[in-house]
Amino acid sequence: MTSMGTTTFEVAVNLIKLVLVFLMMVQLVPILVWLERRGSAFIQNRFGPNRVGPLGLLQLLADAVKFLTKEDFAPEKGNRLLFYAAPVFALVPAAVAYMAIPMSVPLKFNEYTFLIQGYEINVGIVFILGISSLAAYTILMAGWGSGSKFSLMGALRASAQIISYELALGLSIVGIILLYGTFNLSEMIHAQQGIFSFNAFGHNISASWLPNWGIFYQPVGMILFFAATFAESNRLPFDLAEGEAELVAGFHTEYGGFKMLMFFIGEYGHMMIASGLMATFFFGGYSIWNLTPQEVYQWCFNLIGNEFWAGAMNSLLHFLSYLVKFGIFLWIFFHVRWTLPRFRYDQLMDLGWKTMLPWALANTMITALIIFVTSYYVL
Amino acid sequence: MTADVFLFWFLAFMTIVSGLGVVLMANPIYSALSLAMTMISVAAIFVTLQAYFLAGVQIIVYAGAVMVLFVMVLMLFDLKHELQAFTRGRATGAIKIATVGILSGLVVGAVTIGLTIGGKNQAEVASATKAAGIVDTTRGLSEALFLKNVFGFEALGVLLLVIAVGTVALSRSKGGTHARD
Amino acid sequence: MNQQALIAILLLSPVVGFFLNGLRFRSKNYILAGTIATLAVVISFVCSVLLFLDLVGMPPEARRITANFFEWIAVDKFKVNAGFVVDQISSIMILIITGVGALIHLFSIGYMHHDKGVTKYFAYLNLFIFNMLILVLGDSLLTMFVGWEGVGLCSYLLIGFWFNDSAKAAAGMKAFITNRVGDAAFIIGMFILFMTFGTLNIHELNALAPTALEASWLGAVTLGTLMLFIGATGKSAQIPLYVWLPDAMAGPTPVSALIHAATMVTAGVYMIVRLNPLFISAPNTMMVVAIIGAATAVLAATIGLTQHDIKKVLAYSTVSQLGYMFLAVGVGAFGAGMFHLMTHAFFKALMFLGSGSVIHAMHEEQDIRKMGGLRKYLPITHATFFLGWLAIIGIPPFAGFFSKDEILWKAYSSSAGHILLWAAGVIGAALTAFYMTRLMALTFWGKSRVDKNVHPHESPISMTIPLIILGILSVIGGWVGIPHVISQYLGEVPNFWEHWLAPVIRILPLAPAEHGADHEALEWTLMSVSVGVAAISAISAYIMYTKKEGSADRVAKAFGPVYQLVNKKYLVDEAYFKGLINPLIRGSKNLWYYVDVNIIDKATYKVTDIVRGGGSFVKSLQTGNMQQYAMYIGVGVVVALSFVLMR
Amino acid sequence: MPETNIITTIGPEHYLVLSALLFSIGMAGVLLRRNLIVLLMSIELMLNAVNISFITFSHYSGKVEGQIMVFFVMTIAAAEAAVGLALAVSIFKRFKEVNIRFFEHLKG
Repeated sequence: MTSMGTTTFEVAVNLIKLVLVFLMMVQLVPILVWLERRGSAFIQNRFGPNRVGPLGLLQLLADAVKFLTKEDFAPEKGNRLLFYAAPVFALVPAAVAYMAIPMSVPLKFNEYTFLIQGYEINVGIVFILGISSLAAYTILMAGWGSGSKFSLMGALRASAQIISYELALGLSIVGIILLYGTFNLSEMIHAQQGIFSFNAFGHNISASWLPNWGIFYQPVGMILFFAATFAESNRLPFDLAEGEAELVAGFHTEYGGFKMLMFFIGEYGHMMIASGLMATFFFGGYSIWNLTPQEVYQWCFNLIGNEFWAGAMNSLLHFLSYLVKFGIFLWIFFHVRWTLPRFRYDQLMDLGWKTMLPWALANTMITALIIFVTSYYVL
Repeated sequence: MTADVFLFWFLAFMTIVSGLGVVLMANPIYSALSLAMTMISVAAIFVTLQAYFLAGVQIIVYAGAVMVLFVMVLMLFDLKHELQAFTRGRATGAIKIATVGILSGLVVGAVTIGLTIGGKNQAEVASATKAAGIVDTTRGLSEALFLKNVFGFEALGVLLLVIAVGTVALSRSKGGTHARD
Repeated sequence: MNQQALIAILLLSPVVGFFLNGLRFRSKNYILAGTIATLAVVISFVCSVLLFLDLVGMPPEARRITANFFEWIAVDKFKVNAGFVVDQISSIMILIITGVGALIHLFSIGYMHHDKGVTKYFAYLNLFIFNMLILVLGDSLLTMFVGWEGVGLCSYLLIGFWFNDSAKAAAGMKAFITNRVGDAAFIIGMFILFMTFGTLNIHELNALAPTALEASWLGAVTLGTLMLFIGATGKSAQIPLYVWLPDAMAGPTPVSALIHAATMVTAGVYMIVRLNPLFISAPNTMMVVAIIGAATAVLAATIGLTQHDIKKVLAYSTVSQLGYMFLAVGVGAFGAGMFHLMTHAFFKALMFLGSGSVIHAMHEEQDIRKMGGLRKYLPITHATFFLGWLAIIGIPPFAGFFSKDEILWKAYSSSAGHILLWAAGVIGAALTAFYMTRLMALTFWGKSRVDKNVHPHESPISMTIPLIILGILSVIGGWVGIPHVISQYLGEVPNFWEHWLAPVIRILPLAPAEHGADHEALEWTLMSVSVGVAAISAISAYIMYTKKEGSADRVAKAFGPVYQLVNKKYLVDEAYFKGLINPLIRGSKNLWYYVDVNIIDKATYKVTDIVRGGGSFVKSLQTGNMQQYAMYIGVGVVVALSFVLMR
Repeated sequence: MPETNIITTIGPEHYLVLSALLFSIGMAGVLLRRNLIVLLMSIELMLNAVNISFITFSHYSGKVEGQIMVFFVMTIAAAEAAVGLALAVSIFKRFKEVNIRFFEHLKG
C-alpha cells in the first residue's frame, strides 16, 4: 500500500510533500481560471480580464477576496448540515485522487528515495476510479441540501450522468490495464518509457523514432477515456447539470461565496485528474518523448557531475515534461468548452450507453484477443 | 501500539459507529450517508487485510454506485423526518432486541472460544499466515475467478442481465421515456 | 506458421467481420460492408488453403491437425473441449465453405447494393461462415452441435431477412421450427451415444464404433445413429422434414446459394461421413438412410417438374441432390457422398447465383413463365448457367457426371446397395435432366415472354466474376475423382479423391456377385444407361419447351389430377397441418378440457380445500409483517446456534 | 501458550468479532426499522459484515477463494439493491408510502 517511511526525516519530508502537492493542486485553480477566461476571450475575439494587474493576473486575487468577503448564507428550507458539508466533500476526493498521480521520476537523496507524488498506491487506478466515483455524493448532498427544486434536478442529472459515464470510463481503460498488466500508475509509466517496441508472435517489433506510449496501442481507449472524463467532470459539451433556462446553475444554484469557490476547485480538480490520467495512461506520464530516465540522467550527470544534483535535474526535466502534457490536456478541455455546442440530455445518455459502452466493450474484447493471440502463438 | 493496530481499532470504531448510525438515525438520508461511510470503512478494512483490489471494487461498486442509487432514490422521494421510524409493540420489540443481542453474543463467544480453545492459538495462526504467503495478487484473484470459477462468473453475468431487464421492466413508464406523442 | 494459430485466425476472422459490420448495422455503405465481410472470408480461405497444403505435406496416415483452445465443459466424466480438427474430410469442407462463401460474399455486394439492411446482411453472412466452420471443425458432437444450431440461427435470420413481409418471416419461422424437430432428435442421439460410449469426441467414437457392430433395430448404436440421422433430415431437408427448404427461398438469393445449396444443408451428409465407422456399425440405420435418400431424390425431382418459380425449381433440385448424397452415404459410399457434396456445391451455388443474376436483371421477377429468350440479354449468366446445367444433368466430362455416376455405381454394386436403389437414382437423374432443361428452356431459350416494362440487363462485374469462377469449377471440379474404368484410357490419371479420403473412410466391400471379370463391363453399361436416360430426357424436354409450344400444357392436361397433385407438392404441407399440427392442437385442447379441467383441477381443488382448512388455522401466524418473519428466522438461528454451541 | 494482549495483537478473531457485530447491527435494522429503503440498507450492512469474514478467512488461510466469494456477494448485493429499489420506487409511485407496515396486506 503506501508507506510514509521509517525514519523521522523521511516521514517529515513525505508529509511536507503531501501538503505541497495539495497546495499545488489548489493553487493551480486560479491560474487555470485566468487561463480559461483569457483563452475564451482569445477564441471569441475579446480581451478578457485585463484591468487588474499585468495581463489581468491580479484579477484572481481580487476574485478570491471577493469570494471570501461575501455574505455566507444558507437557504431556509434546506438541510444545513448537508448544505455545508457538500463543498468540503467536493474538495476532498478530488485532492485525494490527484495526489496519487506520479509527476516525475523518484528523487534519490542519500539512502532515501522520494516519489514525486503525494503517495504511491499499489492499485492506484482502482483507487482513483473509486475515489472519483464518490463525487456523486457531493453533488447529491449539495442538490438535496439546498432545498431547491432546481438544485435537486440539477443534482439528479449530474449524478446520473456521472454514474453512467463511470462505466464507459472504467471499461475504456481495461484495454490499457490488460496491456501493461498492472494497476500501478508508476509501473504503467515505467512500461511506456523508451522507444516504441513490443513483442508479437515471438518477434520484437520496434521503431526508434516513436515513444512507447499507450496511445499507439489503445487509440480507441484513449478517445473513449477522454470523452468520458469530460462527462465525469461535467464540462462542456456535457455540462447538462447546468442550464440557465431550465435549471439555473444546477446543483450549486444556491451556493455563493467561498462554498461556491470550493465547488469550483472540485471541478477544476477533476479536470486536473483527467489530464494527469490521460498523460499517465496514454502519453507516457512524465517520460520525455522516447528517452528513458536513465538516458536523461546520464546526460544530466555528464553535464553536472554531481550525483544528487544530476538526479534533481533529471526529476525537474521530467516534471516539466509532465507539466507540458498536463497543460496540453487542460487546454484541450478549455478549447472544447469554448468551441463545441452542448448535447441534449437524452443524447448524452444515448452516447454513454449506446455508443461509448459498446465501443469500450468491443475495445476490451479485441484487445484481450489480440494480446492472447500475439503472446500465445509463435510464428 | 503500532500503526497497524491503531489503524484496526480506528477502522473498527468507524465501522461500528457508522453502522449504528444506519440503524439509529431517524432521517433516512443520514442513514444512507452513514452506510456509505460504513462501506468506505469496510473498504479500508479490506486494505488492512491486504485485499487491495477488492477494496477498490468495494468503493467503486458499493460506495460509488449502489449507495448513490439509494441516496438518489431517497432524495427523489424527498422523505424528511419519519414519524414512526421504529416498529412498535413491546413484546415483539423485546424479542427482536433480545434475538439480536443473544445472536451477537453467541457469535462473538463462538469466535473467541473456537479460536483460542478449539483451534490454534494466535501465534500458530500468525505463523500459518506467513507460511501460506500473501494471497492478494490481483493476478491470483483473476486466475481463480476466470479459470476455476468461470461458471459462477458466467452465471453472475446472466443474473445481472436478468436483473437489468427486470429492473427496467419494473420501473419503466408507460410508452417509454422517449415516447414522442 | 503455427497451425493452431492458423485455425484460430480461420475461425476468428469471420467473427471480427461480424462485429465490425454488426456494430454499425445501420450503415448503408454497401461497398465498405461488403469489403469487410468479403475480406474476412478471404482471410479464412487463405488459412484453409495453407492448412490444406500442410495436410498434403504430411504422411497420409498422420493427416490430422488438432487445436484445443480451452476446456469448455467439465462435469465429472463429461468433458468437452473447445477443440477443432482439420483432417482430410474437414479440410475439404472448409475449402468449400470459405471458397464458395467468399465468391458469394463478392456476389452479394452487387446483388444487395440497393438494400437498406445491407450491413446487417453481411454481418449475418459472416456469422454464418463462423458457425459453419465450427460445425465442420468441431472435434466432438457437442461442438459440432454448437455450429449446427448457430447455422440454424443464421439461416433463420437470413430467410426472414426481409421480415417486413409476413410471408417471408413465416418462412423463416417454418425453417426454424422444422429444424427444432430434427435438433431434438439430434440431442437425443447425443444422449444415447454418450450413455453407450461415454464420450462425445468424434475421434474416440469412431475408434470405439467397430467394436459395437449390431444387427438389431433397438440397439443403442442403431437408435443413436437413427436419431442423429433424423437431425440430419431436418438440417439437410430430407423426407419427412424437407418442407422448409423450398420456403426458405424467401431469403435473398445469395443466401439461398450459400446456405440452402452449398453449405449448411450438406451438414447432415457431412455429419454422417464424419461418423462413418459408427454408421457402418449400424447396418439398419444405413438402410434407412439409403431408402430415405433415394425416396427424397425421386420425390423432390417430381415436384421440381411442375414449379414455376425459378428458385423453387432450384430448391427442389437441391433437395433431390441431397437425397443423392444420402443415398451415397446410405450405401456406404462415403467418399462418393462427399464428392457429390463438393461438385454440387459448385454447380448449385453457380445456378443459384445465376438465378440471382436473372432475378436482378428482371427486377425481382421470379416466375419463369414470364421470362424466356434471356440468352441475348444476359450472355455471361447464360453461359455459366449452361455449364451448371450440363454439370447437374450429368453429361461427361462435367463435374456432376463423375460424382453422380460414382453414387449410382456404388448404389448398385456395394454390399449395402440394391438394384432398386440404383433404379431410383436413374429415375431421379432422368427427372433432373428434364426439369433442369425445362428451366433452361423457359428462362434463356425460346421466345421472350418478358413484360414490356422490364428491360433485362447484364449484372455488374462483382456478380459475374463469381459466376465465371464457379462455372469453371463446375467443369473441372469432377476431374479429381475420375473412376478407374475411365481413367485407364486417359493414361492412368490417379483417383485423387479416393486416395485422399482413404485413411479416414471405411469402404464397404462390393457385393459378392459383382466380383469377377465382367464388373468393368457392367460399370460401363450402367454408366451409359444413366447418361443415355438423362440425355434422352433432356432432349425431350428441350423439344417440348422450345420447339413445340403448348405441348407441355397438353401433357399436363393429360395427366390432370396427377399433375395437380404434384404441382401442389403432394399436399405435404397440408397433410402435415391436417395430420400432425392440427391434431396436436386439437389434442392439446381436449387434453386441457378433459384431463386438466375435469380431473387434475378437480383433484387439486379437493386438495386445496383440505389445505385451506389447515391454512386458515395457520393463517393467524402470517400477519404479512415481514419483520416478524425475519424475527422468526433470527430466533431459529439463535436456537440452532445455541444448540450447536452448548452440545 | 504465550499470553497475548488482546489490544495490541490483532488476529483473525478481531475481524470476526467486528464482522459479527456489524451483522447484528444490520439485523437489528432489518427487524426494527420501518422504512423500506432503510431495510434494504440494513441488508447491505449484513452483506458487508459477511464480506469482512470472507476476506478475513481468505487472508489468514492464504487462499484466494474467499475473495472470489466476496466478489460474488458484491455482485448479488448490487443486483438485489437494484431490484429492491425498483420495487420501492414503483410502490412509492403508486401509494406514496414507504412504511413497511403499510404493505402487510399486499397478499396475492
